[in-house]
Amino acid sequence: MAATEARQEEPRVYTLEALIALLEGYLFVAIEPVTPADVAKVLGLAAVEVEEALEDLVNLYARRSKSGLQIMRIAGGYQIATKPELAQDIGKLLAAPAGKARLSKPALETLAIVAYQQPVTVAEMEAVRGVSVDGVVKTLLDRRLIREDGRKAVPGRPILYATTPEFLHYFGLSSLEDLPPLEDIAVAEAEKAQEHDALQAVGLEE
Amino acid sequence: MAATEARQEEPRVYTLEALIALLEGYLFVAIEPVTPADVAKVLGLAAVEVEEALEDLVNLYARRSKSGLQIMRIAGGYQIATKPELAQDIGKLLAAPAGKARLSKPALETLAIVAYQQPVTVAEMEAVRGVSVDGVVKTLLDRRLIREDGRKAVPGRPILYATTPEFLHYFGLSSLEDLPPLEDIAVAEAEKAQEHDALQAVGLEE
Amino acid sequence: MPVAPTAAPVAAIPPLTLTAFEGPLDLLLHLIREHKIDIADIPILQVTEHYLAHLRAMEAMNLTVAGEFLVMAATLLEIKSRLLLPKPPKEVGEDGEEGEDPREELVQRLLDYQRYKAFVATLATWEGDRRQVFFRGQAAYGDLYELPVPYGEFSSASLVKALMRLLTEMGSDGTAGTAHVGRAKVTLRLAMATLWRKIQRAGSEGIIFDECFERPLVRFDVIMTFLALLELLRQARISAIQEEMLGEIRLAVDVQKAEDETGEEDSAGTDGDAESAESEEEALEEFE
Repeated sequence: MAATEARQEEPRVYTLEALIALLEGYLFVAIEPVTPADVAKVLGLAAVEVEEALEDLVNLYARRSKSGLQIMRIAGGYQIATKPELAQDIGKLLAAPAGKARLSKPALETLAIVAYQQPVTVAEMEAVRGVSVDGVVKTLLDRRLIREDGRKAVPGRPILYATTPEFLHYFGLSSLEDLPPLEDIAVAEAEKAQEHDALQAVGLEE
Repeated sequence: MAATEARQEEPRVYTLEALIALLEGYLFVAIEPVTPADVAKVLGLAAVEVEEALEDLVNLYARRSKSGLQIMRIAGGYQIATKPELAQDIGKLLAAPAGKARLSKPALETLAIVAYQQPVTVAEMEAVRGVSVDGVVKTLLDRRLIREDGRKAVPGRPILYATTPEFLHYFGLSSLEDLPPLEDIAVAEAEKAQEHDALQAVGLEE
Repeated sequence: MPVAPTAAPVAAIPPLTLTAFEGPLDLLLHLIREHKIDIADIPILQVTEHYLAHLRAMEAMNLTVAGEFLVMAATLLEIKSRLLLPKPPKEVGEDGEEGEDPREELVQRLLDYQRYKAFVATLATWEGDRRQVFFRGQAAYGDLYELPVPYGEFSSASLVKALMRLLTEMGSDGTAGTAHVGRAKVTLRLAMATLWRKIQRAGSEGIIFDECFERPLVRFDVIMTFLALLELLRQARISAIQEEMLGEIRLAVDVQKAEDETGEEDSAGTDGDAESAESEEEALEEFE
């Protein structure tokens, strides 16, 4: 009963300073990205107000050049993370080397197609890749990088797939809008790919 | 092979500044309290050196009066934690429907029994709760809040369970001795909780 | 295109290139780059020869050539033959287009694929960068990174975990797995019917996961019941709910889906048409 009473109490007034401290504490304990909207709802504040405070916090952390922590805008929210330059040492301390178990090339190719064409069916993915994607789709589903997103209104009603918040998080993106226009990449990477191909031909790169 | 080579490399030299940043990052990602000895061993440093850096970090955080975080000495190590004055607001944020992994009521009840009666068998837990605890015990094991602790020398040799260091951490305890005496609780809550009476009854038998 | 069908001998192909291709399009793109070919104007004869030479080399090394590579070979040969045919003066009746280039569709596919392939490099870079930072609690997640299950959302992983749990439970019981000689065999259909009835009887509250399984636990029966559970979930007859991360998984009749469905209201699972009965037998055999 006490819990429901608590919800009915007047929204408290927070100074910017107090709000920032609270957000810092919450970012720390929440083990997932924190969205301004969620915080605003619980505290009875406007989402912009919370967002501004979070941006202040981002800047505050950015100014602490000697700190080991940063605040990232990721997967639609904010999250505290360690700085990249600590990666190797922290990996060692956690006994979890950074960079292992990365996604395979087929998985990345398929994910690229889903990212740009979502929602998309297996047949559509296969049309682009020219090979079966069944196994890869299952792996991506297991790793929660894609999810089912309804069915396409065509004969057979095939399942549609879309990317997840985990996808954004996995690649350190804030939202799908961070994806560059596909055409730009093709041009920029054309030369690189040629180089890569040359290496591949000699077997220097897998 | 690369991994084993890495282990053999010369211990790196850290400036105090770099060490403090690294410790801050590690304290942040490590769920458990960080002990100077463990860090020192991995990094190839002297434990005192690490301890001094950790103390510097404690002071650095203590000077940031506006921050929502502090560094605590807990369970023989160091740990970042939110400041106590934020507890209520953070509790509210964490309890919001959007979050998170809270313990279910049956899980908490069972955990309480284990905490006070350890080592304890499933049959003994069930005697207290009056219902099957199989599922709950499994989830508590999965969550690493309890662990198997040998077998009881009675027919059938049932498995005994005890709490883990994660349990202490989850409840902010430094050691099992920090658990409030069962009798005090029982007296204070005598009218309220019948289950507590049962708990006490079994607790007194031991 | 004055090239003879039996074109000039193709240069020997370095064997190291063979396993590196993700599929026929990848191989084609490689050939196009290797021979500095304009993708918009592919000399089909030449490319087809190179392509087939690669496939032959793969076969020579006793590598299985995946079906997709053969399909592409057929496509290339078809385009080649269409190019060799004298063009009809005008395509009759077909969208009024002038005799279209038979290579057009292939070129479009190659361009599309090339774009995504290029993006893979970007994704890999992002993946690497992101792995340079650590989040709180990440050590506990391990490599299979997973955001916390949203409130009330069911995770299939937890269902599997629950099964593993039950199988482990049986493993710790000496009688498990060996005591089913002479027992009546449970078919998937029977398991579905039993489970369906049990869940229906429980009403809107449903039953918890552990209650699906009859004690004492026998490995075969557990697997059958679990398969039945998955099948009922797949058919959307029931739904699985987990309200808290540590909470029990509850299984209940899926009211919404049941309303959506027309016909077949009662005792579903005991009937079922011949086709599904067949696949059930197959499923059964797999576990014998």
